[in-house]
Amino acid sequence: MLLKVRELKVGYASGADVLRGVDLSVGASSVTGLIGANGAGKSTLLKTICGFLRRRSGAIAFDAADIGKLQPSQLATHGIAYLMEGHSVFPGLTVEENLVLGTWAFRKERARAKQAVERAFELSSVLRAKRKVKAGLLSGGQQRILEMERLTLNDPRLVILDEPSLGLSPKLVHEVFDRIAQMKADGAGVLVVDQSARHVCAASDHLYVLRLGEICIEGPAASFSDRIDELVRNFI
Amino acid sequence: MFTADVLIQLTIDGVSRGAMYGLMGAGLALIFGILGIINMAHGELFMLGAYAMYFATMVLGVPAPIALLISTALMFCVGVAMERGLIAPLRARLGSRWLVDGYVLTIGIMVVLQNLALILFGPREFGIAAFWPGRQEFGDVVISNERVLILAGALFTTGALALFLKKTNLGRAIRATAEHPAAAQVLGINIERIYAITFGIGAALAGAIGSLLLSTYPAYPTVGGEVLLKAFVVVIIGGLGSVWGAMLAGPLLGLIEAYATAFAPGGWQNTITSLLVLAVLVLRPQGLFSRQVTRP
Amino acid sequence: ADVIKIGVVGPFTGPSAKIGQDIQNGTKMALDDARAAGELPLTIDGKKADIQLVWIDDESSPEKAVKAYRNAVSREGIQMLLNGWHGSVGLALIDLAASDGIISYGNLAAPEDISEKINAGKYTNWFKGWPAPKTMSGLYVEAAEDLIAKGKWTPPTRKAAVVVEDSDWGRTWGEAIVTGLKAKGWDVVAQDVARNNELEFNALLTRYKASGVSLTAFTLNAPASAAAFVKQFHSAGLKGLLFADGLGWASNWHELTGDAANFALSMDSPRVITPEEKEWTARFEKTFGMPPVPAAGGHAYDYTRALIKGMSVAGTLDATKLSAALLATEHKGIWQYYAFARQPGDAAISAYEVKAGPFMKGFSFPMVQYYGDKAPVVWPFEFAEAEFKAPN
Amino acid sequence: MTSLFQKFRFPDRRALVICALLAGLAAIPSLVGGRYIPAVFTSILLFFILGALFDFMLGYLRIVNFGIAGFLCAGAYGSALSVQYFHITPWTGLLVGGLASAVIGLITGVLTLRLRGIYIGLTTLFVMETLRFAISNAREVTRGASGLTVGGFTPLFGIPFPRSEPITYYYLILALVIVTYAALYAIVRSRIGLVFKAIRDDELGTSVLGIHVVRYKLFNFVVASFFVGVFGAFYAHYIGILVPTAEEFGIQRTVEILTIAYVGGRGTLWGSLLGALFLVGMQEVLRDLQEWRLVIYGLSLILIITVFPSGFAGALRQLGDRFSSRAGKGAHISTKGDA
Amino acid sequence: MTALLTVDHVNKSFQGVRTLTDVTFDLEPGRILGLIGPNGAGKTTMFNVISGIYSADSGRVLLDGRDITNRSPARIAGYGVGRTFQVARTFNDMTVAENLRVALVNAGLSGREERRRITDMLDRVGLAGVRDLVVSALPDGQKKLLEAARAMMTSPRLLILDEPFGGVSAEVIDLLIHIIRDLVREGVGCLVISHDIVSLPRLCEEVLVLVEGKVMTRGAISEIRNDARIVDAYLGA
Ligand SMILES: Nc1ncnc2c1ncn2[C@@H]1O[C@H](COP(=O)(O)OP(=O)(O)OP(=O)(O)O)[C@@H](O)[C@H]1O
Ligand SMILES: Nc1ncnc2c1ncn2[C@@H]1O[C@H](COP(=O)(O)OP(=O)(O)OP(=O)(O)O)[C@@H](O)[C@H]1O
Ligand SMILES: CC(C)C[C@H](N)C(=O)O
Ligand SMILES: [Mg+2]
Ligand SMILES: [Mg+2]
Repeated sequence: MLLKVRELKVGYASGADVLRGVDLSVGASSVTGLIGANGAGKSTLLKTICGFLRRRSGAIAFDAADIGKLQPSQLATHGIAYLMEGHSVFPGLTVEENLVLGTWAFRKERARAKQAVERAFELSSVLRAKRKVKAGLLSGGQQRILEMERLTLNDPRLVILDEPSLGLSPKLVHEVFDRIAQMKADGAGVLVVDQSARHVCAASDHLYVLRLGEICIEGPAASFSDRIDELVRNFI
Repeated sequence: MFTADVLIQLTIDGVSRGAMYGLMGAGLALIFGILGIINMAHGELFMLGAYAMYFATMVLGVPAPIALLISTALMFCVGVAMERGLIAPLRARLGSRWLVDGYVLTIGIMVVLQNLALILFGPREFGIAAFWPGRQEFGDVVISNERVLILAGALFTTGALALFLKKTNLGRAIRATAEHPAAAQVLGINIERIYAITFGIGAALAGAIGSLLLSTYPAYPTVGGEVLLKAFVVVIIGGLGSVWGAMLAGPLLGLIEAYATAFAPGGWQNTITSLLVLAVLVLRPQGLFSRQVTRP
Repeated sequence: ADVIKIGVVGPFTGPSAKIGQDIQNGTKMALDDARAAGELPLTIDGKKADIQLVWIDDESSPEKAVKAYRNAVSREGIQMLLNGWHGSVGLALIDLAASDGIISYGNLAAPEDISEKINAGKYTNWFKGWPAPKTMSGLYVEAAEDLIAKGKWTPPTRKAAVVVEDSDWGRTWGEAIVTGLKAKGWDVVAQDVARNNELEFNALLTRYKASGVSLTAFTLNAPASAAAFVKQFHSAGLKGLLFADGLGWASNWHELTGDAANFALSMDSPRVITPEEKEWTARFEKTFGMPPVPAAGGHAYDYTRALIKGMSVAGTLDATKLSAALLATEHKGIWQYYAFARQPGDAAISAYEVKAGPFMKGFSFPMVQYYGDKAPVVWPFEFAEAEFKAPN
Repeated sequence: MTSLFQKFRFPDRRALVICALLAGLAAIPSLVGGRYIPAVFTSILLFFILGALFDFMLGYLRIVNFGIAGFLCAGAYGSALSVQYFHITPWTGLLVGGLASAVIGLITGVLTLRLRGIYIGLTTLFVMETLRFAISNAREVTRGASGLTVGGFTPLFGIPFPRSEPITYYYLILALVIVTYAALYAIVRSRIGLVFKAIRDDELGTSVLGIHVVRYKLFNFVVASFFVGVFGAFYAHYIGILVPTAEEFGIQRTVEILTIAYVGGRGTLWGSLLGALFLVGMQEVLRDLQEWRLVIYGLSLILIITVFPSGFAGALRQLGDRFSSRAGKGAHISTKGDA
Repeated sequence: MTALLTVDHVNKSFQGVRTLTDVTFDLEPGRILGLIGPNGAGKTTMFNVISGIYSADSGRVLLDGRDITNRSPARIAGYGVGRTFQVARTFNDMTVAENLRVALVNAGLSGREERRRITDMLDRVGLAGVRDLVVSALPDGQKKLLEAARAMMTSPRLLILDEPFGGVSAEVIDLLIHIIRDLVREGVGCLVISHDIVSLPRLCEEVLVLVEGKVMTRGAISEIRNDARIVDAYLGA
């Protein structure tokens, strides 16, 4: 297992735990889906894994090593990519500069960095057209695309996505999930949180449902695919 | 009376004094732009640079260019130490809302440094006559060698800083950190280091300028007050946090001052200068050189 | 009482701290010297009494001064005020001191407003230690005319420019010198006011140069400002005479200006001329590790000694008697001859103001000319240590 | 009856504390006696209310008024000059000073309030400087740097106000402070105060609710300017001499006021009282240390802001939250690097 | 019958780049119109022009026949246009109830009436339980809900919602649809941007398709699903 979360307890205000003992694992070359209602604690879980929040108890292991004390700035060197909730482009920097910064972890390998950026432009016509435009001026969906491209530049081994399809047109949502499939094919482990339970279910190998800070259901995604509506109705 | 020569002379006067203002403002703008703090102790960093330069050249006899490098490096370290020791803990406590209160901290630093300087060095001025005495003459137009030096220094620093921020990885990382610290972290940028380096650069700039201007602004405990005010003005006209803006606003302010001084009736030039600055702000409220980067 | 508490006013911290510290040091030194000379302890009302100083730090602000004064009066119980610097602070304290019945001696605050208040009759307690600015600046015109009359300097034009700092001192000094110059037929083409601590004068100088000025006079009390003016005057290539009032405040003027000060003239402070002055200056520098500004430290010293003398003459702290005794006491100090006017006109514009007078017969400064790292007296001619050098 | 009780219970626990504090403030100087304590407390009250007014703009609308000393200046000169030239009484002068400052506030506001908080504040810096230099130059009228001497308050209801008696001035400023504070408190507690908070959070979000953001900002700014002007007028007649220097009416004075507001705790109004007590009080207690006093002053600013980042008031409030049952309510502990 | 909202040949460019080209459409009271289109098509820009945040380069926007082009956002809101944003702009330092109270300040209600309305609305949108919670502690989905509720609080005649379903869980989407439909039944006109082509048909029948700043078509969702151009540009295979 690439990522293993055990008995995780996390909270914001003193006294109240938002996550009340969560177990979850993500394997290499696989997509793990996490769904749940607003406020279930999905983003909180991802933030904790990525070092933005400190756990109260429990364990987080990446590649069998404890990463509970990870600083967010060490993510990239560990090969973890994280699409955070909300927008995370650098608004005053151009699209190109945003992408170049995606190569920060291997900035010393100039050729590789340059190549990675160029490949991103090849892949996305939207970004190509806006190359020199300040990222803050892009439309909401365009910013999401930029974020997705930026995050894959350094070939991460674990990709953690918080609502990748938010604000995207149906067409681009497809593309994003194709992209996720591609990452999986390249050997990465992907943990994806999204409101679109259907899409998540279709793309995942394994599915978790979070409810009020606890995993209430888990299992191979295939086993839910025909009763996804029921699942959503009852647990989300 | 106001012949072409006079106008040329005034323009040179204005631009060269403005270049100094621009330089003073640049570091302040950088620190504000990246860390979001109004560094009220900026003038005191300038002051420390001036003292360092004085002691290096006049007491230790180090040649001026080397002394300039020494004091700049020294002030970089002071800046880093200040950020690590004082500003970082405050940021850690306040999380994302810390910026607003930053400047009370720097006011504290300002008061401490000013009075420590008073205690340690005494109130007197330590200055030098000129690094490079003499002047250049072009007909009736003259410019002192000191001013040539300052202009060159300003141009060099502006260029270097701009290139650094625009073209280097570190420069991009600095700007990225300012815009979205969390996202920068996720990409592997150690923002704590970036903050320290940025403050260090700001301090080094202040120190370098304090050193370079020793012949005009001698080192004494309250010299920073003069400098801070000019730097402030420049940063505001230039558009808060815009290093470029500050660099360009400097000469503009210099020209306003020079022409107001030359043309306004005795005594009113200060009023006119501040009125003109006010007018600039009213006409172009977000500062002259800032550009919109976010949208609803 | 076996201790007499005296409040010493001055800007001990803040922008004018240099002045303040000199006042403080000069006052301390005077107390030590008086003790060594056996003038202390004093005999007051038949009892031995020593003096204890209480520092009243005005931080260059009347508001701060008032608090510090109240503290000194109520908590420390001071019975008298001594020395002081800023005009605004003097104006803020004069009424309070009057209603508290506290005598202020030797306060260097120069404003004419203080003289006028005294003239209005209410203040028998305020011994004004510095003549009104106009008394001091008028002498520059006299000197210039003297130099011309003696053929030592021939101005190419009779155009003059005056720059003053933005303080009461600067403004009134400027008004007086302009009046004086005009009276002598000068055309004053510019009368400018510089921000306090201004360091940029190039634009002004460009204008002066263009209008063919041959006499430039400034008063700038911040040494950095005065030095900057002198240097920029030099590098702008202006011709003619420069009255650099305030440059003499900087004990290290040569360090700041180099040879740019050559030919400039000042009449702004006492100069180290007599053996006593030399001895005093050396001792001050040895004790406090920095050269004094005689105008602050020197006068503070002298006034402290003069006060002790006056108090021992009076032999009482009774305000009326003490005031009368102080008015009657004349004192030959290290730097000046001190005597207070009994009525306006008496070499002063008000009563209780120190009397201006010829060099060493009253409060006055000699005119020095800077050249190299020396600043010898060049005027009045009878005290001249060197010949006046006309600028090119 | 019960509804009345319920209505007043919540805000007025705080109001009670404030009343007790004020009563204490009223009593202290007369208990201690002498002239020093009243003079110091006058200063404390003056800086308290200026801090609160600063906070009224800063804490509620994020307007950092770097030019507040300029409004003080407008009020001071406004009153002093009208007393001198139009022979009004200093009492009317209080109003005139307030109006003078409010008019300048209105003009400044109309010109700048379209901007975000920090720009407005910085622009006022130049209003302040323009005013200061203009006063300096208009010597014929204002006596410029020579200083304008101002008479004290004239007797009112048979009570004399000799400047040598700080206690009468102390009670005068106490009364003014109470009135001003009550006015600010009422505004902040009303719907207007709610809108202020909304604007502070999100200007655009507020304006799409049909709220004319600029009008509210202008209201805030003009009210604050008015009161600052009133206290400027008080200051003029209290101190007796006005000089347009930076220490008195420039950036230095602004910084003094600003630190008090911050150290006290922004967004609370009453926090400034703690700030003023501490900062002004400390300066007095440490008076004998001379220049070290200022070093200690600076160090304590650093310390306070680092230890209590939201000022004394914030620290007290946290303490209160910890002990009260309503803990957690409204507590939004920010996370490190929260996006 | 006059339209509630008329958008008449509106053009808008940024730094020379056309973002809206001759956009023209209208909306009748009591109707809901969906606004769809690829990312960057100009949907949000259109909203910003209607609500006065951007000024149009040319063209007119009419509300009930009254020209409201380029008025200030507050004025336009005063005329009866309520809106939400793509990323919710709630007042995060205030409580949920206070957020709603701000929307009522112009209504001039008594304290009691105000409280009643707030309670009503909170009950309606199911936020009563978090009434006194500071908004920053709310999950994103609830912020969107609260923002919509706040916009409705001003009693608008035209409600424009930018991606109300983005990041919102199914249950809340149901609730939102329900509320919006109620409101429209009372005669309010509603314009909704959404990429959620599963939920959108449950809210409205008719959509306007914006592509590269131009109105491509307007029609029933069922028809549009079969339009090849739209499939290509927007829906994807
Ligand atoms: N900064 C914060 N301070 C306090 N409480 C918070 C904070 N952020 C989130 N919470 C609380 O933690 C709980 C979980 O929030 P989280 O953002 O993890 O939910 P989520 O599952 O990602 O929801 P959504 O689908 O809306 O994004 C919520 O109830 C929220 O109130
Ligand atoms: N203030 C601005 N300055 C420059 N360009 C802008 C500005 N606002 C919008 N744009 C540009 O206009 C285009 C349309 O943006 P808009 O936000 O309206 O798209 P959208 O249809 O809402 O897309 P999405 O579905 O992704 O939110 C984009 O290409 C964007 O870059
Ligand atoms: C130059 C000095 C004599 C100034 C004087 N003490 C004053 O401020 O009034
Ligand atoms: Mg979430
Ligand atoms: Mg959009």
